[in-house]
Amino acid sequence: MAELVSLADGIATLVGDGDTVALEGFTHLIPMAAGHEIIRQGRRDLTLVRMTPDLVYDQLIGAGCARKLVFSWGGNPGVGSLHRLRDAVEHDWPRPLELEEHSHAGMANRYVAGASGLPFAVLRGYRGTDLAKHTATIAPVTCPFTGEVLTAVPALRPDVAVIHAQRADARGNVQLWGITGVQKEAVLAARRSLVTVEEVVDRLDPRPGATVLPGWVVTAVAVVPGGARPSYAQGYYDRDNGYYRDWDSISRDRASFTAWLGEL
Amino acid sequence: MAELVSLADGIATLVGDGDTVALEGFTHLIPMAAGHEIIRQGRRDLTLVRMTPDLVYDQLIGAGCARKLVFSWGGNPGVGSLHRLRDAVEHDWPRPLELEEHSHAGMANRYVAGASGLPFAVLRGYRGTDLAKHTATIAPVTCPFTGEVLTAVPALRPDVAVIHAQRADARGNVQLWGITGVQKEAVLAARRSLVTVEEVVDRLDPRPGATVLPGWVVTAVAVVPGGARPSYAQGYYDRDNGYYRDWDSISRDRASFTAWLGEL
Amino acid sequence: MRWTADEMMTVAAARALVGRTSCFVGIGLPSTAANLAKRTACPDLALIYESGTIGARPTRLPLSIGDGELAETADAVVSVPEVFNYWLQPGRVDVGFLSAAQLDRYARINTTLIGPDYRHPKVRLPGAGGAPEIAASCREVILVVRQNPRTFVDRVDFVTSVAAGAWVITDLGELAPDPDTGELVLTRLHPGVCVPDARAATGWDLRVAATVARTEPPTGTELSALRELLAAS
Amino acid sequence: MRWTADEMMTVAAARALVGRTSCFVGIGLPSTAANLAKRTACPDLALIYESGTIGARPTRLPLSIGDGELAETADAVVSVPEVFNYWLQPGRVDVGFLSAAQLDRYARINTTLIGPDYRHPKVRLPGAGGAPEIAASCREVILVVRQNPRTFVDRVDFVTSVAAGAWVITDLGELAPDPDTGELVLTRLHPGVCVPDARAATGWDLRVAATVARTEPPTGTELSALRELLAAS
Repeated sequence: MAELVSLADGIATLVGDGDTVALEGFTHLIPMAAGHEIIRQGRRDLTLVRMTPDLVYDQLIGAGCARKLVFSWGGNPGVGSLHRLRDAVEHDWPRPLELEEHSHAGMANRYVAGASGLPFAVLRGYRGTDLAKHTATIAPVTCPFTGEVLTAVPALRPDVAVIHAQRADARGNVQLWGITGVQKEAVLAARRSLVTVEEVVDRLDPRPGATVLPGWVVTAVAVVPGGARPSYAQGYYDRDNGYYRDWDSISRDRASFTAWLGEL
Repeated sequence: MAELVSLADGIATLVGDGDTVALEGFTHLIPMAAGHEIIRQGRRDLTLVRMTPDLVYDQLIGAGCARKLVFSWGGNPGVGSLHRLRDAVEHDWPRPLELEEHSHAGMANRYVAGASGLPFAVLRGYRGTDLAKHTATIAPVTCPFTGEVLTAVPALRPDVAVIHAQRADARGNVQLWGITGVQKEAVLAARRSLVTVEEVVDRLDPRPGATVLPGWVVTAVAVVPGGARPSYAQGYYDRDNGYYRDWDSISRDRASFTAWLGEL
Repeated sequence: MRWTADEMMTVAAARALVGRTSCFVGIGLPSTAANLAKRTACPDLALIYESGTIGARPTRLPLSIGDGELAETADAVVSVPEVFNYWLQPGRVDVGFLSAAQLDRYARINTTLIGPDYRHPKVRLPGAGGAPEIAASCREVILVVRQNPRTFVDRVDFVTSVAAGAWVITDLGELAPDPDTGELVLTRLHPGVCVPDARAATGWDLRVAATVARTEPPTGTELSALRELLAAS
Repeated sequence: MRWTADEMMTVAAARALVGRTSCFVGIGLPSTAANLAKRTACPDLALIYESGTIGARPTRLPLSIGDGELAETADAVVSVPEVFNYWLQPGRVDVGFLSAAQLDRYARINTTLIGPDYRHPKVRLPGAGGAPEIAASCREVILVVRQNPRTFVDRVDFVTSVAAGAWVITDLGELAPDPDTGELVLTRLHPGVCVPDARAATGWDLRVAATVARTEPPTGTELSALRELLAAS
C-alpha cells in the first residue's frame, strides 16, 4: 500500500542526489510542484529522464540539479525554446549537461521495456537519422524469424518516477484520466514512485479513459492541489498558456531566471 | 469507414477457404454467432487462431472447418475438456488438426507484434518447458545491451480477425468494455476485420474502461444481438454457465455433436 | 464441524496467502483458495486474473477467469497483453497460485497431454495458458493439487511449466522444496493423515522431513466462509 | 479578400489532405492546416496527435499537441506508447504532417541543432520528438515549411528525420520529389510568386519542373474558416 506523505517528505525520502529521476506527464498532469520541491531541497547530479522536458526540467536544469538529460523533445510547446536547457547545452551554464537523446517512439518503448521487466524494446525507428551516431543506447537487433534488422533501445529503470494525478483513495490507489501519456509505464518501470494528486477521495468512481495504478505499485502519494500548474489537470483546471508564454521571457536570461529561482 | 453488413455477407466476403482466421474474446464477448456462420457457409482448411479455443472453436473443429489451430489454452473453462478438439487431436476426427501451441503470454505478445507492425515480440517466456521442442515459432533472441537471452515469438498477422463488441455507431466506430482481452490487438494485427455488435447507436457515450476501435481500422460491422451467447456481453447479458456445462455432454460423442451440427 | 479433505486443502492454501499483497490466480482450486483468503485473513490481498482484472473482489466464485463480476469489482481492468507484460513478467506479483494435471518431484508441471506422443496423445489436456510465465515470474509459487499417484508422477509426460522452488499444498498435507536439491519433501500433514497415506498417494519415492508439522483443523469461520463461497456459485 | 503568404500555405496544405482518411499531426503549421482541412473539405479526417488522441475534433487550435480539448473530443485516447506502436508504426496512417527547422533537397529534416558540434551547438533546437517515426511510417509525408534560405539548406547540420519521398508545401509554392532521384523539384507556385522568388528562397540550386502549376487562391470560405480558427485560439 502506498504511504500518504507530504510533498516535502516524499521528495526528501524518495529522491536522492545522483538518482535517475523521471518526472512524467505528456503536456497534461506535469508534476511541476514536485519539480519545485526537488529544486528547493537542492538535489544535485540528477539524471533527469522525460520525453518532453518542458518548463519543469528547464527549471531543474537552470537551478543546477541535473548532470544529465535523457529526453526526446525539449521545447516550450507552442512557444519556442527552453532557454535554460539551451544555456546548459550551448554554454555549460550553470553546469555542463550531458544529453542522451532519443525519439518519442524510442523513449516510450524504453519505458514499456522497463515496465515489462525486459532489458530492451524493439521498434522500427531512427532509420537514416544521425541520432544513433551520438546516442549509445540505440542498437540494431535482428528478427530471428525473418532476418529483418530493427532497432533496439534499452529499458528505462529510473530510481524514482514522479507523476501528478487527479486523485487517489485512502489505500493509495491512484486514478488519472484525459491524456495519460507514459505515466503508468514510468511508475511501473521505476524502483520507487511518488504520485502527487489533486485530492484524496473515499472512493474512486470509474471514469471513462481512466488509468488506475493500484496502491501496491505506488510507493507514496502526496496531496498537492494545483500540483500540475501551469500545465493542466483535466476536470480540475486548464493549462495556463499565458504562463508558458511568460516563461519565455523569465527564462531567456540568467538574471531574470535567477530572480525567479530566488522566489521559489 | 467500416461498412455495415449482414453477418452472412460479412463472413462470405471476408472469410475465405484456407484463410488464417482469429476469433477473439477472452471468456467475454466471444464471437459465437460469427463462428456458427462460418460453419454454415462450409469454410474449409482454416488456420484458426485464438488464445482460448473455447466452445466456438470446438464447434468449428468438430465441423471440419479447420486444418490447424494456433492457441494457448484449449479447455471448457470451469467445466473440463473440449471434446471435439480432443477428438481431432487424439483421433484425427473429422480430420487431422495441426497444432501450433504457445503460452498465453506468447500468444498475447504475438498479437501485440502484429498490431505494432513488427515481425516479432520479445518476452521472458517458455523457460524450461517442452513447448519449444514442438513449436517452431519460439526462438531465442539476445539483448544487444545486456547479452541476456530472451524468447522471441513471431507476429500474428491473421487474414481476418472477428470479434464481438457491445456497440458501434453509424460510422463504424466500435466500443467494447469490461474484459477487453486481446481484441484490439487482433483487429489491428489482421489484414481484414469483422466486428459483430449488439447494437448500432447514434453516439458512443464514453464508458469507463471502454476500448474504441475507430471505423477506419475496421473493415465491416454486423449487428448481431446475442452474438456472443453463451458467453456474455457486459451490460447486455450474462454468461450462460449452464450451456457451458451442457456442451460437455453435447460434444462428448460424435453422434450427439453431429445432431447438434445438423440443427445449426 | 466436520470437513472434507478438499476443504482442508483449500483452507490451508488460503492460509498460505497471509501477509502477501498480491496473488496471480489460476482457475479451479487456486481460485477457490484465493477467494477464501480474501474473505478471511487477507481482505486486502490483490487478486490478479489473467483476463486482466487486477484487484478483483468477486462476491461469488468465478466459474472462469474471465467472469463479468471480476471486471465489475476490480480496481483496474487491463488488456491481456498488459496483464502479462506489465503486471506478471516484471516479478511484481508476490504469489502465483497454480494447479496441475501432473507434477514431478521438482515441481515440473504438465497440463498439456497424457501419453508419449505429442502428435497423438492418449489424452489431450488444455495446454499451457498463463502457467509457464506465472510459474517463472511470481516471487513465490504455490501449487494447489489433489495428491494421488496419477497426478504426483515420477516423470511428467510433458513439461508445460517449471515451478522450481514452489511449495505444494494438497488434500493430504504440504510439500516444500529441499533448499539444496529442490526436491519436494513432505513437511506437513493435515489432521487425520499419516505419512504412509502421503507416500501411497505419491508416484515417486516421497521424502519426508525430519519433523512433519500438523495442520490446524479448519476453524468454524474458515469452513463457513468456504461453504458460503461455494454455495453462492 | 486579400490574404498573406502564410494563409496561402496553410490553405494549400489543408487542400492536400482531401481524400485522406487519417493524418498524424505535428505541432505548429501542420496542426493549423490539418484543423483547417477538418473544417473545410475533410470533415471526416481522423486527426491523430502523438499525445495519444485519435480522431480529435478541437474547436480551437491546440497550443500544444497535448491540449485537454484534444482528449475531450477524440474518438479514443490511448497511451503514448500505444499511439506510436499500434497506430503509427504499422503504417496504418495515411499522411504524416510535419514541419522542420532545416530541410535539404532530399527532404532530410533537422530539428536538433544548428552548428557543427553536437556537444556544443550554436543553437540547440528541441530535438526529434515523434518526427523520425512519423516521417518513416506514414504512407505519405507532407512537410509544411516556410521557404527561406535559412530553412531550405544545401546540407542540414543534423539528420533528425528522413522524409524521403515527401511532398513540401511552403509559403511560396510546392515541391515534389523527382521519382528517379528523390530530389525535391518546384512543381507549383502560389498566386503572385515567380520562379526567381522560389530560387532566391532556397539554399540549393533549385530544380524547377517543366510545367509549374499555379495554386488557386484561397476561397472566401477557406480564409474565413482559417481566420476563425486562429482568432479562437
